Amino acid sequence: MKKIEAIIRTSKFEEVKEALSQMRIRFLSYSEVKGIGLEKAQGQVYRGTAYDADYIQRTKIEIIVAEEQVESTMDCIMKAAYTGEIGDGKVFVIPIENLHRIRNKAEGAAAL
Amino acid sequence: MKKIEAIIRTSKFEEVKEALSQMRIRFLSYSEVKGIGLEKAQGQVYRGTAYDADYIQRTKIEIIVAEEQVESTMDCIMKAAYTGEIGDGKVFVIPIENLHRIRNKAEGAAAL
Amino acid sequence: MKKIEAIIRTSKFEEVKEALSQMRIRFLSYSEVKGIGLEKAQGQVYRGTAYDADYIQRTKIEIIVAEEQVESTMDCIMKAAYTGEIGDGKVFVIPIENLHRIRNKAEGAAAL
Amino acid sequence: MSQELFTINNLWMMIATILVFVMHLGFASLEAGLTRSKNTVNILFKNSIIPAMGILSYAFIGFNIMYPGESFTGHFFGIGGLGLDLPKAGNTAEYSGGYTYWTDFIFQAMFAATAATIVSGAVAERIKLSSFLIFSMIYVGFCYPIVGMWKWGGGFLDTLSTSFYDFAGSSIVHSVGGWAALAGVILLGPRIGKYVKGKVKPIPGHSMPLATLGVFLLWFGWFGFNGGSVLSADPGTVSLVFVTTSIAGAAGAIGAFACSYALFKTNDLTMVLNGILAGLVGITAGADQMGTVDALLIGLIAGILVVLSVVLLDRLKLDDPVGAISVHLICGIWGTLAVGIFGNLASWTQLSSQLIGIGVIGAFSFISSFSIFFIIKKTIGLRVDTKEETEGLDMAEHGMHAYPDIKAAHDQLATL
Amino acid sequence: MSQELFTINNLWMMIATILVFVMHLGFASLEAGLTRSKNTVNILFKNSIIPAMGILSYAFIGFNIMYPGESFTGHFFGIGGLGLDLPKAGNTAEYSGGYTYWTDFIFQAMFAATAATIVSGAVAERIKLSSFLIFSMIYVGFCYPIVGMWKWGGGFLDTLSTSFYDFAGSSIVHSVGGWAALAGVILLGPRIGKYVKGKVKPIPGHSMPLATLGVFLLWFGWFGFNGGSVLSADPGTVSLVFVTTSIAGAAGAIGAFACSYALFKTNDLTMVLNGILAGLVGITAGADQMGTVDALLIGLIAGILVVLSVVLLDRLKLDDPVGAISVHLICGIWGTLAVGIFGNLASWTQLSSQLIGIGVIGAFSFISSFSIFFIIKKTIGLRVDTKEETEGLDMAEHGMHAYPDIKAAHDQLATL
Amino acid sequence: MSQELFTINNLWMMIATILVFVMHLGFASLEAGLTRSKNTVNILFKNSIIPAMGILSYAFIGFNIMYPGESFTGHFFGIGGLGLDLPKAGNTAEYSGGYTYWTDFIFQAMFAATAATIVSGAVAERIKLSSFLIFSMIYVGFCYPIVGMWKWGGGFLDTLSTSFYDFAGSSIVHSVGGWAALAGVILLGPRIGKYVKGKVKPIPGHSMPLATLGVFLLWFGWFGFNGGSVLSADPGTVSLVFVTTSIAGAAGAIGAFACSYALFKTNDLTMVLNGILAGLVGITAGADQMGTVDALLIGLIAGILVVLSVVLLDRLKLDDPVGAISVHLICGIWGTLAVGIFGNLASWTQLSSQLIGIGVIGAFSFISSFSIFFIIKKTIGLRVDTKEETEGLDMAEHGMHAYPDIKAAHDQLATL
Ligand SMILES: Nc1ncnc2c1ncn2[C@@H]1O[C@H](COP(=O)(O)OP(=O)(O)O)[C@@H](O)[C@H]1O
Ligand SMILES: Nc1ncnc2c1ncn2[C@@H]1O[C@H](COP(=O)(O)OP(=O)(O)O)[C@@H](O)[C@H]1O
Ligand SMILES: Nc1ncnc2c1ncn2[C@@H]1O[C@H](COP(=O)(O)OP(=O)(O)O)[C@@H](O)[C@H]1O
Repeated sequence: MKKIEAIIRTSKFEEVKEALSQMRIRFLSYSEVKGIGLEKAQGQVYRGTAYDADYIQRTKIEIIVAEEQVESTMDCIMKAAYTGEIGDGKVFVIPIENLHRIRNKAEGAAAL
Repeated sequence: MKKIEAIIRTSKFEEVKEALSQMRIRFLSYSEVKGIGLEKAQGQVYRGTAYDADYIQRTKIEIIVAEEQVESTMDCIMKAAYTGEIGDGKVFVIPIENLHRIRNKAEGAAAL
Repeated sequence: MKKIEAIIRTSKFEEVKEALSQMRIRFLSYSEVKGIGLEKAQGQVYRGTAYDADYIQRTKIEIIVAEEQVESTMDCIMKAAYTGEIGDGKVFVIPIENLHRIRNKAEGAAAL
Repeated sequence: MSQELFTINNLWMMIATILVFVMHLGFASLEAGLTRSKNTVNILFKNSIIPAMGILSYAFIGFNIMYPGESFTGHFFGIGGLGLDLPKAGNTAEYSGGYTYWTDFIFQAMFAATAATIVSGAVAERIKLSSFLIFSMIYVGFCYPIVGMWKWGGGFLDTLSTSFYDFAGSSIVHSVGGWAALAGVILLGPRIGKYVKGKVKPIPGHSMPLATLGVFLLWFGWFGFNGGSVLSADPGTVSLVFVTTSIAGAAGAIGAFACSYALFKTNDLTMVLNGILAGLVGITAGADQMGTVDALLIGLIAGILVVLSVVLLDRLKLDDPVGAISVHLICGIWGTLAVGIFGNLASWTQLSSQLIGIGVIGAFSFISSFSIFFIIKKTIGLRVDTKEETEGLDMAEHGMHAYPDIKAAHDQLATL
Repeated sequence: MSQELFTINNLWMMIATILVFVMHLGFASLEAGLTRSKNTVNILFKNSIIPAMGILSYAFIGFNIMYPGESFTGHFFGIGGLGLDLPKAGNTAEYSGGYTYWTDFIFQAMFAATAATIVSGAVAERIKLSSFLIFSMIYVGFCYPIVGMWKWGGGFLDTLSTSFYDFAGSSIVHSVGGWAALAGVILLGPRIGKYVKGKVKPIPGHSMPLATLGVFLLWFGWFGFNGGSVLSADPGTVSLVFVTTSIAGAAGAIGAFACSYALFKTNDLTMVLNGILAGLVGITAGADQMGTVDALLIGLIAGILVVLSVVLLDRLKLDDPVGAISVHLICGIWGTLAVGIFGNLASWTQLSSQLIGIGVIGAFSFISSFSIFFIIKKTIGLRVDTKEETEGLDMAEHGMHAYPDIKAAHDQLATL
Repeated sequence: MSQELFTINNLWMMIATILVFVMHLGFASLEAGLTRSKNTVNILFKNSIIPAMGILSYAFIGFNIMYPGESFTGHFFGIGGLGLDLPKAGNTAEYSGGYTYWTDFIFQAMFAATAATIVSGAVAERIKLSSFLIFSMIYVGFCYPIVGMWKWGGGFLDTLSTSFYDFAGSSIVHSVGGWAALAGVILLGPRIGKYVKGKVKPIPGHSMPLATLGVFLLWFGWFGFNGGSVLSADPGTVSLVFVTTSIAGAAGAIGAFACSYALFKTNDLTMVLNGILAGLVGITAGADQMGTVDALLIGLIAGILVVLSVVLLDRLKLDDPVGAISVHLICGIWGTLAVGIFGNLASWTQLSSQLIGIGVIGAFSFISSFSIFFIIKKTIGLRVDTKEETEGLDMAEHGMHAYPDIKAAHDQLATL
């Protein structure tokens, strides 16, 4: 089992969710993170002084998948989150050593 | 050392925290995540149209523990977070390669 | 490649960011977490009853770096986040098995 | 009376009506501010429906019970008809000198619903919506006007040898609401998580700006509540009432500030806010009978009382999220007593009339409200279940959040 | 008329002016509350600029178009000059008996801007700021006063054999705004994400406390809106208007509550809030001609209508975030009709005059607003682009957030 | 004067009192909205205590200093007693024709506290609570009434050969507050993080709805502030004041909008809000002496001035979170000057009297406030320490959060 983490544009989240559910991945967790990278935040002006927020609001998705689904899940996310412009984000894979479902104590792949 | 991550019901967090502190685990970090899974969010109605939020608010706990505590910590979380109904969540283990305490630069298990 | 995660004082974030950008690390993601540890939250009083919030607001930084930068990045964070008082937080390293940049599908270290 | 003077008097009474109306917004804001965001829609819903129900039921029956006419002078109960019916000369100075029949009704109607609104805050975050609405309907439609009739409608408290005195309703409005709040709190029990293993766990309100807004709007409205109770625009009396009311409110703030700082070494905004209201409730019974120093003392003591009462109620495990019992019941009683102690009317005989009034009104209000709540509890139930309470009444009773963008910030941004 | 009576009348009209002024704050709060936090600065900006522009343009030209003078009696259009110019005796009882020239202007000026404010809510979350401001300037400066002149300025609707009756502007103010709201909504199209694959996706407003505050402030202001339309402090009439207005607002709340509960088994706060406004709009045309039971029925029906209309508009994919069309157009028409059905004036001939008025006002308002919006659309464009809409107008048009601490909680805490 | 006219006049003055009272809520909202959520409880606390302290200290001493009686005509200082004492005939037309003694006091008392409230915003987010309260007590209790006495109490500015003119207090209220704000800002220094390495770093206020609410409530209250300063209900004058006040406020909005758009290509809501207040402050000195075009120009220029001043102060590293100095000091001076330039009184001699007044009031206000702040700074200290400021005054001074649910969303949901 692996955990796939993706940091994507918040505005692309719905598409990614939709694409994942098309490939029958119906479990995931996500949260808000702030990102610093190449993409610059939009300029703001307050009482005569211009400034930028120095981060961009991003969505981080975490999905635990079985070994054999890693490749296809990453591809799916990469396609759905793609715009081609700076700021599309990253996807990466983290090893998972063990997994339990709390409800019925199922372990490992069976708990997915 | 391992990092245990658990995605649990927000309403069970206090019990889990209590249970962990009973077994003398007094360090942890937690945050809010949104979960998509089998459990459905409660229906809402707004101005005549019914709909559901398509996610459920969850709490994600992260605890770094020494190798020998992994098992007992997971058990503890699983017991305290259990209701038996769909939506109880998952617990999983991620390898940690190195750990430092910032305050005194202690490294590895000593930094726990 | 590794993912470095650091849980630091929220009030030290700007310094850490600055220090990282000095050493040319310009990519990172961060989010808010709540921490439970040795440090106690400040006391509050509401309508005659004293109490403490039982957590402290912390910032979690996540940076993916190439193998050779792990050491220097951790040092940098540890220096910038340091106050010497209880509650400075932790830094740790998680293995990453694969990384993609969504924008151009670059893989591995090339995607950093 | 000249048509001019009648027109002025009536104009002031109409403006006072509008000011009392705003108090409903004040209550809504204050109660929403001092409770959690998961119950905010519920509070707002109650405070939007209650004035509506209050006005309609008072038009249908309440006004006729409260002012049944001269034939019921000295009585306990009377009824003058059903619905509103403009009497002959109801729009002229003959009706009263100070106001028309319509103004009379609408001014009183705005008062009526406040009794239920007071209860709303005390029972917040756990009472069932339907149960609360049924209670309010009965209490505002019948109990409040019955008590009101005893004094303002010429009933037996008015015809005591030394007439019971309650200028604008420290007892007749505020305590009547406060007693019902107490009954509700007793029968409901505390919110989950308020008293854990014998310890008080504070449950802070979710928005201090809303709470502050509420208190200032209430103070604003109080100029109409007390000032309008002069029942004319008489320059000397109304302006004196403005002064005593403002001084008492100000002194209440200072009293609560000093007391809570002395006790807890903290500058607790919610106590200062409660202190302002305490001072205002305290002066209400005698606003036209006090000098400035009297008003100062009454307000100061009220501000201290409210802090002590909040702490005491918590000791007694009576969970009142907004401090309604402390403000309206305790300081309502204090204000009523104060008429016998300070100002023009101060005397032992007056004090004993005040005690009689407090006792009779208290007994009736508490027993009737307790009974209504009790019957509701035994039939359709009074309290939401644990799951609903934990999740919040907004979802359980209304299927909506007060701040959906914040509860679901991501969702909103992502979808749209 | 005695100087005293003149002074009283004028005083009431000035106070009514202040109350109508507050309605702009009411609209700002309500509209901000019922839309998303990413568009809040934009709503607030519009609702801050519109009253300002409205007062100035009404001073420059609107007032002169709306009240062009007696030489235009029975006409469709007239103009009495430019700017404000105190007539001889403009500050004495000779001017009108109820108010001075200055009071006359400022009371009317506060009314004028409401027409644009009504539109603001319906087109929220997607219209370009500059386009909206241009539209408002033209609509408030010309279209609104032209319609107003037809009746209140002595124009042809006033001189019909049975005069068209619209006491305080169910049609002349509310429908005029409502028609323009409809035109704007049609030309703009729905917000992104509102109707997806043929299904309605609710987009909840971001703050129920703000929405509730807005509605109560509007009700508060309505005492001036309707009460001031008596144009004097006449005790009987103004107090009757207070009673009918309050009863209709209350009944609107109950009607909307019952209807939305019956249909959707939910206690929807936003519907109750719209219901209150529906009742208030409904009574506006005949507030001085109705009895209490009439007011009750008019309000109740308005409350039901508004719920049905909200649902119907969603079926028709007309996306009105705050329910402005349902409240102001639908209930404005209903209220205007009701004058021919209920109360003192009820008769077939009155009803037909009302229908004529509704038709003529509707045709002119809709066509003119549609044309203005259409020309703007074809020239500088009406709608922000998709990216701006998704990100929110606050960033796109103003480069700022309504709640920066919350949007960027970390940043704030960390930096400072 | 007839009893009727006296009653009407007094009624208007009482209503004006209520309106001025609401301005405290306006200031509280505006200041809370334009600062960060970590300091919101602190702002609200100050703005709740100040009116309370202000009313009480004004009753005890301020009123007697400001209106010491005729024996001090032309003087710099006088004192008429201690506390309030109803003079013979104090409740009749003999007292003044426009109001009773009580009305006189309470109207003036509501004014008094505004001076301190103005300071509150400028020194927000870093001043120690206790230090601020001590300052306010002294400033409102002594400095403000001393200045007020110079003109309104018949002092030397009133008896200049060409009397200094300040109708409702552009200088006497607003500048007096503004000068103290400036002194406080200088002695405190900027908030941490505002000026970093020579660059201005904006610190956006946390709630634009609160800020907007505040400004509209202030405008609402200004009808009483300026309209009440007529000191009677005289139809012509009061209604003219309503018109000039509204036009100036509206023009201020447009001026600030245009100026900030021209300079920064942005639609900055906070500038428009400041612009409204700028226009209102600007017209205050001459609201009864201006025509509509004068009012327009005064407002427009004030709106432009406030934007330039906000930017300039930032250049000078004078950190005023809410723009109080720009609004109240700069536009207060501008408004006072404008009396010599526009309207009925325009003349070189008037202008020089205005300059004298501005100079004397400025010197006294600045020096006295600077001295008080300076002594406090050297004794108990003026500013919280760095840790407290970073963490926020709400925790440091009050041990509570303004929005605990949001700061601690999880905690709340989980526990209960
Ligand atoms: N090395 C990294 N470690 C952690 N997060 C990163 C890293 N690189 C990028 N990110 C995240 O991805 C987001 C997008 O990166 P950015 O450089 O702006 O564009 P792109 O991914 O197209 O190169 C960043 O805002 C940040 O949240
Ligand atoms: N494969 C997964 N990857 C990431 N998060 C998951 C995964 N499966 C479940 N979760 C998280 O756990 C929560 C509970 O899962 P759910 O399917 O609703 O119930 P249960 O855990 O009882 O099967 C989800 O809302 C989601 O946050
Ligand atoms: N074992 C752990 N697992 C997860 N988070 C931890 C762990 N230990 C510490 N933390 C995080 O680090 C923060 C600081 O820890 P604390 O014990 O207060 O001080 P210090 O790091 O100086 O020992 C905690 O609030 C918590 O968020």
